[in-house]
Amino acid sequence: MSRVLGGLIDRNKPIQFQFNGKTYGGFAGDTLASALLANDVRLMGRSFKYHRPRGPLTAGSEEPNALVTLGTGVYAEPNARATVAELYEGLSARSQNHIGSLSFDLMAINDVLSPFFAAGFYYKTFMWPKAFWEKLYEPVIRHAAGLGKLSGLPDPDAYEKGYLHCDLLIIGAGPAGLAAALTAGRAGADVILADEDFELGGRLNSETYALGDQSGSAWAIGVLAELASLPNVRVMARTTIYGAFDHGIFGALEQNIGGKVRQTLWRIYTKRSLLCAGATERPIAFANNDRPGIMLGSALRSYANRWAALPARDIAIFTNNDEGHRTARDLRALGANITAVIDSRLDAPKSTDYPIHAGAVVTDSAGRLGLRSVTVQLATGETRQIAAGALGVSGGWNPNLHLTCHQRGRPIWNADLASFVPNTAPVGMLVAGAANGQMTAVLADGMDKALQIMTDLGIVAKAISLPVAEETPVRLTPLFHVPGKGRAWLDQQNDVTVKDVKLAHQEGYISVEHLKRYTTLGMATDQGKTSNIGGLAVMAEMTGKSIPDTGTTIFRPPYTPVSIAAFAGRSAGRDFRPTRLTPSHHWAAEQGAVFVEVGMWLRAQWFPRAGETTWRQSVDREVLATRKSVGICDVTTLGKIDVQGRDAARFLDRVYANGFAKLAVGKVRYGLMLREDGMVMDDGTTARLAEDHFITTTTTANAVSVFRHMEFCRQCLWPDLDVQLMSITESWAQYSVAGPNARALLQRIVDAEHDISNNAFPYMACGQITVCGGLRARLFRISFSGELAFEIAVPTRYGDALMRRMVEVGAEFDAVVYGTEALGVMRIEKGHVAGNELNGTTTALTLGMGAMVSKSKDSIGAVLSTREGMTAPDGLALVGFRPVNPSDSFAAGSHLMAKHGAVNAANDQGYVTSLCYSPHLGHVIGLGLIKNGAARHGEVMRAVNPVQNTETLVEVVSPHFIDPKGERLRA
Amino acid sequence: MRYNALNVIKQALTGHKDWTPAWRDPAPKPHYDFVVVGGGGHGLATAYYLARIFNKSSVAVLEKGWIGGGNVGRNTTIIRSNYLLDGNEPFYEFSMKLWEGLEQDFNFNAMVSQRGVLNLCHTDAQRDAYRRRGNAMRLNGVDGELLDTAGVRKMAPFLNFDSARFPIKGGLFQKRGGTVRHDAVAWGYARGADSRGVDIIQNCEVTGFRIERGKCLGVETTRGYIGAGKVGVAVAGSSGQVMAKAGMRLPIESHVLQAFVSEGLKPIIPGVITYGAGHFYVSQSDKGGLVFGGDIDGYNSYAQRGNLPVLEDVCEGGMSLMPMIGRAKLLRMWGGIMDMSMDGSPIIDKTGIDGLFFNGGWCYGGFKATPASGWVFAHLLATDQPHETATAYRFDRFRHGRMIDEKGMGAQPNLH
Amino acid sequence: MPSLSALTPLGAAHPKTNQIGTITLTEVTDRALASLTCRNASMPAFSAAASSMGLTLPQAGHWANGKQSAIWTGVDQWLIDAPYGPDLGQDLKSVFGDSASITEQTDAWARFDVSGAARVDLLERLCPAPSRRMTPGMATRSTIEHIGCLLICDADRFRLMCARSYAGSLHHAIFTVAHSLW
Amino acid sequence: MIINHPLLGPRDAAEFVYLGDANLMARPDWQAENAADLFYEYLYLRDNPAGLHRELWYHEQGDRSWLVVTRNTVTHEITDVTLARAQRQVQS
Repeated sequence: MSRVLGGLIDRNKPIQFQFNGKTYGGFAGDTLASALLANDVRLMGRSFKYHRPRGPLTAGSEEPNALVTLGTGVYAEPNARATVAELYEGLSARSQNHIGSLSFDLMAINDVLSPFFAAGFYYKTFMWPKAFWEKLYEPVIRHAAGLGKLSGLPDPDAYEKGYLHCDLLIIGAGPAGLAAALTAGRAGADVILADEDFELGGRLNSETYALGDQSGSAWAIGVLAELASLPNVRVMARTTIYGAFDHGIFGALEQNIGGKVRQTLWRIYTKRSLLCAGATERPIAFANNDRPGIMLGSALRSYANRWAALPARDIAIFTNNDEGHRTARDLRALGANITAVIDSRLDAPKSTDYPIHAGAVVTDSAGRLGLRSVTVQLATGETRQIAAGALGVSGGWNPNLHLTCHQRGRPIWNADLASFVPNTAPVGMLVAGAANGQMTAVLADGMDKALQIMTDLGIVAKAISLPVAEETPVRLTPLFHVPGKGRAWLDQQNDVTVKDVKLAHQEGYISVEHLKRYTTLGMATDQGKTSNIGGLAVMAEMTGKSIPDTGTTIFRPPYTPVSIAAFAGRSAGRDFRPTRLTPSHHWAAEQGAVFVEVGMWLRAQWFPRAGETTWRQSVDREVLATRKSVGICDVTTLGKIDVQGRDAARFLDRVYANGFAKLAVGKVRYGLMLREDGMVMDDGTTARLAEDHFITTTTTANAVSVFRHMEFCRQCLWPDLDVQLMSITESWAQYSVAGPNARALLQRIVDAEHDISNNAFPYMACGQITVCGGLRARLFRISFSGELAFEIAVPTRYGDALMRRMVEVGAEFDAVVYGTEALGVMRIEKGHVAGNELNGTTTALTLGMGAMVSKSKDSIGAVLSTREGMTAPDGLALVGFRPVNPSDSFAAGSHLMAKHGAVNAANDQGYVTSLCYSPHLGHVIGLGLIKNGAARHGEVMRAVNPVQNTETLVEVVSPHFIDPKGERLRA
Repeated sequence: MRYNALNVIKQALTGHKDWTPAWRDPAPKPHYDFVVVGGGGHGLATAYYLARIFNKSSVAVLEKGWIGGGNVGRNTTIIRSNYLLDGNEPFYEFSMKLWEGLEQDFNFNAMVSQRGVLNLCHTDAQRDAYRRRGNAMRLNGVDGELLDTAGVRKMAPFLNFDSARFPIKGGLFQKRGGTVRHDAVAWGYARGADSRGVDIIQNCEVTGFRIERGKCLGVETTRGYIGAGKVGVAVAGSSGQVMAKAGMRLPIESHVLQAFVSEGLKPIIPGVITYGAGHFYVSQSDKGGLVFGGDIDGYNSYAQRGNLPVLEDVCEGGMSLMPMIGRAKLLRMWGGIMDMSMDGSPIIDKTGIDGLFFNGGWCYGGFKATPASGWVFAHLLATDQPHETATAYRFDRFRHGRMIDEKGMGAQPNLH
Repeated sequence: MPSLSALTPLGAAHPKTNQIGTITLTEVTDRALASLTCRNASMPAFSAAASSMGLTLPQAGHWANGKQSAIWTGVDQWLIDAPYGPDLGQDLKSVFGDSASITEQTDAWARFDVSGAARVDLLERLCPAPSRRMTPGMATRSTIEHIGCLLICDADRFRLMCARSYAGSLHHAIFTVAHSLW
Repeated sequence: MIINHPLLGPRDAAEFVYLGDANLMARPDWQAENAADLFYEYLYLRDNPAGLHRELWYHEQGDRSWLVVTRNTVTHEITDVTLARAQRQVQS
C-alpha cells in the first residue's frame, strides 16, 4: 500500500471495489484512480492506436488515459474516467481496448508497427483492389475502432431534466468561486454554485498552502457551511456545467448518488455568470513520456495531499517553472524519495533536500508497464539515468476557459503564462481566478468580480474579509517538448506524437484545423485539454511563427462528455412523447379495439369481434354495416377552431380559397385552404352558428399548424379585421354517425324538441341542440363516408357516456362502431382526399377542385396558384383506379405506366396515393395522381411496384366509386 | 508522390522524409479562365472536374479561410441517393456513382463505406410514401428495398421494438448508401486538382465582383483583384452574403444545423439509421464515434452553433429508437450554416449576370452531392449548358411554379 | 339534467388524488371555464361588463382570484374560471354581448393541483417556468414533457392545467417525478 | 435563446415557433398589375442578412402572439421585440 498520512479521505469508511476482477480496498472520498494508485496499480488502460500501456496523467476530468468501463452488464458505462469516478462500495471497473489481458495486449503489435501508422496513413492506402475496402480493410479498421463497449441493451436507469433560474451562476467552487459565492450570497442574490467534483474547494483540497491561519480545505469547509445556511444560495456538487448557450442559458449535468435517478440534466437560466473553473496543468513532451507513472505534477500533489496516495516511493520531477519544486516539497513531506528535480531553467531554485538539475531536461523513459527510470540530459550535455516510479511533469498552466469559447469566443495569447487566456466571453459572463489567467490573488479576484456583477444587477453588496494567502507569482520558461529521436506524445489517448505534427506540416496540413483533422490531435475524449497547446507549439516551431500566429483552438460544448440518456431525460421509450386519448378511448379499450398512433393521438383502428381472425374481416364488417345501416366513429381528433368576431366571415373568405361570406347561418360548407404558394394546405368544413360565429374544422394532422397559420393571418396580415380564434378541439367529443339509419339512431338521442328530419335539417345543416335530456350539443349534417351522416358533439366529459348510449340505442339497427381503417375505406370509396393526397405538392387543380379557387376575392394562395408550372394541361390530376382483374391487388406508392413500353422513370405517369379493399365493390380500389388524369378515365395502365416486384393492370376511373351523384348523403 | 501501399511502406521505413505537401500554396495570378469562389467540397470538386474532365488548365479556387472549413468539414458524412422526385434522383445517383469510384480517381482514400442507409417508417401512410420513393428510385435504376418490421429487426435487432411510442412498421433501405470520411473528400479533391494545375488559394476572401455592362470580369479579393473568364460561386451557407455583393437576392435562408459525436465505442451500429417518428439519425464512424443529428434549429443563423432544444430533441429521438445508447456520452457538438432553399432542393444555374454562375441552396444535403455538384457545375461553367442530371436546378423554377419539393413543405426553408 | 354521466379527464367517475411523500396531487373537476376575448375597439363596453359582474381582469402573467377568477391568457384575452355550471360561455355572453368573443372551455382542460412543501422541487424537475420565484397571483404558460400547460400559483398550491386529452400523460409525468423525489 | 416577450418578459425560445423574415407581413396587393411578380418576390426572395434580422416568432406555448424579433444572426443577440399586431397597426 502506498497510502500515506493525511488527506481528505474518510478512513472510517473503508470501501471494497474491483478492478479487472481483482478486489481492492479504498476509502470514502477516493476516486477509482486514487484508490488504485494507493494499491500500487499504475497501469489502468491502453491507448487508442498503438495500445500503449497507460496510467493516469491527471487527477481530474481532463484525463486522457485512465479510461475504464464502470459497472457491469446493462449498467456498464464505457470510457469512464477513473480520475473522477467517485469510489463506492462494490464498484466494479474493467480496463478497455485490449485483446488479452491489460498487461499483455495482443494489439500492442501496433506499437511495433507504428512507423506504418503515421498520421494520415490510411488516406494513402487501402484503395486497391477496390472491393477490398469493404471486404477486408474497413472491417479490420472497424474492429480496432473505439475504446469501451456498450452493453447493447437498453439503459435501465432513470434520467430527468430540471430547470433552474438564478441571478448569478458561479462555475467552479475553487478559491475564486467560493469567494465570489460568499460575496454574492451575503448580498442576497440568487446564486447557484456548481462544481464537477464531489468534494468542493478545487485546488484548495490538493495544495498545502495556508489561507490565513488554516488550511485551504478547512477554509473551504467554513465557506461552504455558511453558503449552505443561505436560502438564496444553491450549492451543487457533482454538477458539471457542460455548455454555455445563448442568452445566459447553461447546461448542467448532476450526478445523483443513491437516488432513483442516475443523472439530472439541468437547464439553468441566468442573469449573469462567473467562470471560476481554474486551470489545467500541461505536460512537456519527451520520448516515451506516456508510461504509467508519468503524470502532471499537480496531479501528483492531488493524489498525495488530497487522497494520501503516492504512486511510487521514488519520484522525480520535470518542470519548466516553480510548481515542480512545490510538488517536490509536498511529496517529500509525505515520505516520498525525490530522486531528482529536473528543471529546464538554468536559474532553477535551489534546495538541499533533494538533487536539483538546473537547465536539464528529461529525454526518455524506461519501464515496460510502468515507469522505472528517466533519462536526463544535464545542462552540461551529459545524460544520466535516474530511478523513478513516478515522474511529475509541470509545463505551465492552461486556464480552463472552455466555456468562454462556447459562443465562438476566441482566446488571446498571454506571454507570461505562455498560454491562451479568455478574451471575449458570452454576454453576461465574467471570468475570475486561474480561469482568467490570474494565478495569484484569486480570492480577491473572485470577490471583485462578484461585486462587479452585483453592481451591474443593482444589488447592494459589500466586500467580504478574505484570508491572506501565501502565494508566489508564476515564473516560467516555456518548454513544450524536448527535441529528440523517439516518439514524444502530445495527445496520449489518440497517440499523436511530435513526429505526427511535423509530418502534417511537411504535407501542408498547417492550418490548426487541418492539423487536428489530419492527425486527430485533440479529438479524443478529453478534447485536447492537455494536448492542444503542445501541438500548436510544435507547429509554430515548424512554421517559424509564434504560437498565436499559428492558430488558436477553441472549444465546443460539452465541457466534458455527457451521457446521451441525460439529454433525453424522461422523454425516452414509450414516454418519448405524450399520448392523447379520445373521449371514447376507455370504451374502445373495453371493446378490445386495436389502436393506432395518429400524431400524438391514439385512435381506434378497428374493433375486432369474436371469430374475426384478420383485420380485414373487422374492417369489412364495419364498412358494410355502416353502409347498410349505421356506424359510429370518434372524430374528436379533427381540429376545431372557434372563429368569432364582426369580421369573421371576411376573414374566412381570405383564409380559404372558396368563399364564406354568403354562407347562411345554420349551414356548413367545405373549405379548401391553400398555402401562399398555391398548394393545398388543408381542408375541412366550416359551420356558421351565427352571423359572427363560425366553427372551422381541420384535419387531425394539421390542427396545430392551421391554427398557427390563421393566427398569422389575423395578427400579421389583417389586424384590422375583428376576429378572434380559439381552439375547441378539446372542448367537444365529436362522433360521426353515418349510414342510412343515422338519423333514426340520432332521433333516439336528440331531444324531441329538435327536428332533425331531412326537411328541417337537410344536408349541410348545422345547429345547436340538446341531447339525452338537456345536454347541450352541436349537430352537423356532413359526410365523409358518402352516406347520410351527421357529426354530433357534446361536452367532452360526456363523450364516453354518449358513445355508450348510442351503441345501446343503435343495437336495434345493428349499429357498429368503426375505426380509422373503415373511415379510410369509406372516404376512398367516396373519393374524398385526405392526408395521402394533401401531401403539400398538390394544388386545387390537381385534386379536381380548381373551380373552388375564387378569382373574385383576395385569398391566400390564389395569385401564385396560377403559375404556369402549376396549371400545365398535362399536370397531375386525381383519378381512381381499379384492377382490370378484380381479384388482383396493388399497393399505394405504386407508380403508373402506360399499358405498354419500358418501365422506367421517363415513362412514369404518376402514382397511387391511397388504396384499400372495398367490401362494397368486392375488389381493391385506389386513388392516385396521373398526368392529364381527367382525360384518361377508361385507360388501362400498369401499376408497378418494383420494390415489391409486383405489376398490376389497372383501369383509370373516376375517383368517386360510390354514389357519384351524392344521393345517399342527401337522403 | 502517388499514394499507395508500396510508398507508405517505403516511407515508413525511411522516416517519412519524402512526402510532399498535398497541395501547393501558390500566389494568385492576375487572371484565370475559371475562378471558383469557395474552397469547400463543392468548389474543390468543381475545380477538380474542370481540370480532370474538361481539361481546363487555368483554374483557381479562392477560399477565405482554410480549405474544407465549411460544411464538408462539419457534417455527418452520409451518402445516399434515395430521392423521390425526378428533378433530384438522377442527380444524386450520378453522385453516388462518382463516390463509388472516387478514391481511385483522385488517389486519396476517403473511406467511402457503403454500409447501407435505413429509413424507418412508423405509420401506414409513411410506409406508402416510402414505397412510392423506393419505386421512384428503382425506376431510376437505383437500388432500394422496402423492409417490413421483421426485415428491420433482422438488420438492426437493437432497435426499440418492444416498448416504442411509435412502433417500427418497416423501412426503406438503400444498401449502397453509407458514409465517407468527410475531410478527406476536401483534401482528396484539393490534392487531385492541385496536381492538375489548379491554384488553390487559401486565406483569400472575395470582397466583391467586378461587373461591367452586365458581365462579370473578375473578383475583388483580400489579396487583390483577380480577373476571370468565368466565375463560379460555390459557397453554400454564405450564398446570400456572397451573391449580395453581385446585387442578387436569393430564394435561400441561412440556418444552423447541429451535429453530434459521441466518444469512441466498439462498433455496434452497422450503417446509417434514421428515425421516422422523431428527429434522429445515426451512424458510427470508423473511429468508433456515434455520429448523429436531427433537425435544424429552425431560425436564421450564421453563428455556427446551436442551442439546447434541438440537442435534447435529437437525444430523445435516439433514446426512443435505440435505448442502448443511453450510457454512451456525447463528446462534441457543432453547428454548420446551411443554405436552406425555398423548396429544399439546390440551385446550379447561370445568374442574370454574364459570366457569373451559382451553385448553392444545398440545405443539409450537400455533402452527399459533392462529386456530382462539382461535376455538373464544371459542366455548366465549361459548356454553358446544364448537365443532363441537373436541368431542374434553375433559379426560375420558383417564378414558374416548378418547385422540386421532396417533403411538400412549401416556401418555408426551415421546414425542409 | 342529462341522463348521461360524466367522466373525469383521467377517465374515471370521480377525481383522483395521490399522496406521494409530502406531495398531494389532486385532479380537479368542479370548475367551469370559458375564454373571454375583447373584440376590436370594444374595451369600454367590455370593461364595463366585467365590472358589472365583479370580475377583475389581471395583467399579463397574472390571475385574479374571486368567485369567478380570471387568468390572463393573451392580448385582451382571459380564461374565466367559475364554479361548475352547464354553460359558462352562455352565461358570460349574456353579460358581455357584442363586446366580447366567448368560447365555452370547461371540458377543454384537465386540472391537477400540486400541494405540499416539496412542490417547487417537483416543478423544477417538470417545467422551465420559474416556479421558485412565482408568488400567488402569478400565472404562466409552460410545457411539461412536451405538453402545453397553464401554471397557476396559488397560496398553498400550484394548479397545472393542460388540454384534456393529455391528462393521462401529464398525470403520469407529475406522478413519476414526485416518486423520484422520495 | 431567450426572447423578451413585450408582455410576458423573458421566455425560452423553445416556447416559440419560427416563421422567417418579418417582411412576410407585407403581403402584396392581389389586384396589382404585376401581382404575380410581387407575390413571387414576397414569398421566395430573402435578404438573409448576416447581422440584424427582423423576424417573426409565434408564441405557441404561450399567449399565441406573433412577435417581431430583431435579432443578430451572427451573434444571436436580440435587440428588440414587439407584438406583430401592434407593429402592423402602427404602419397602417
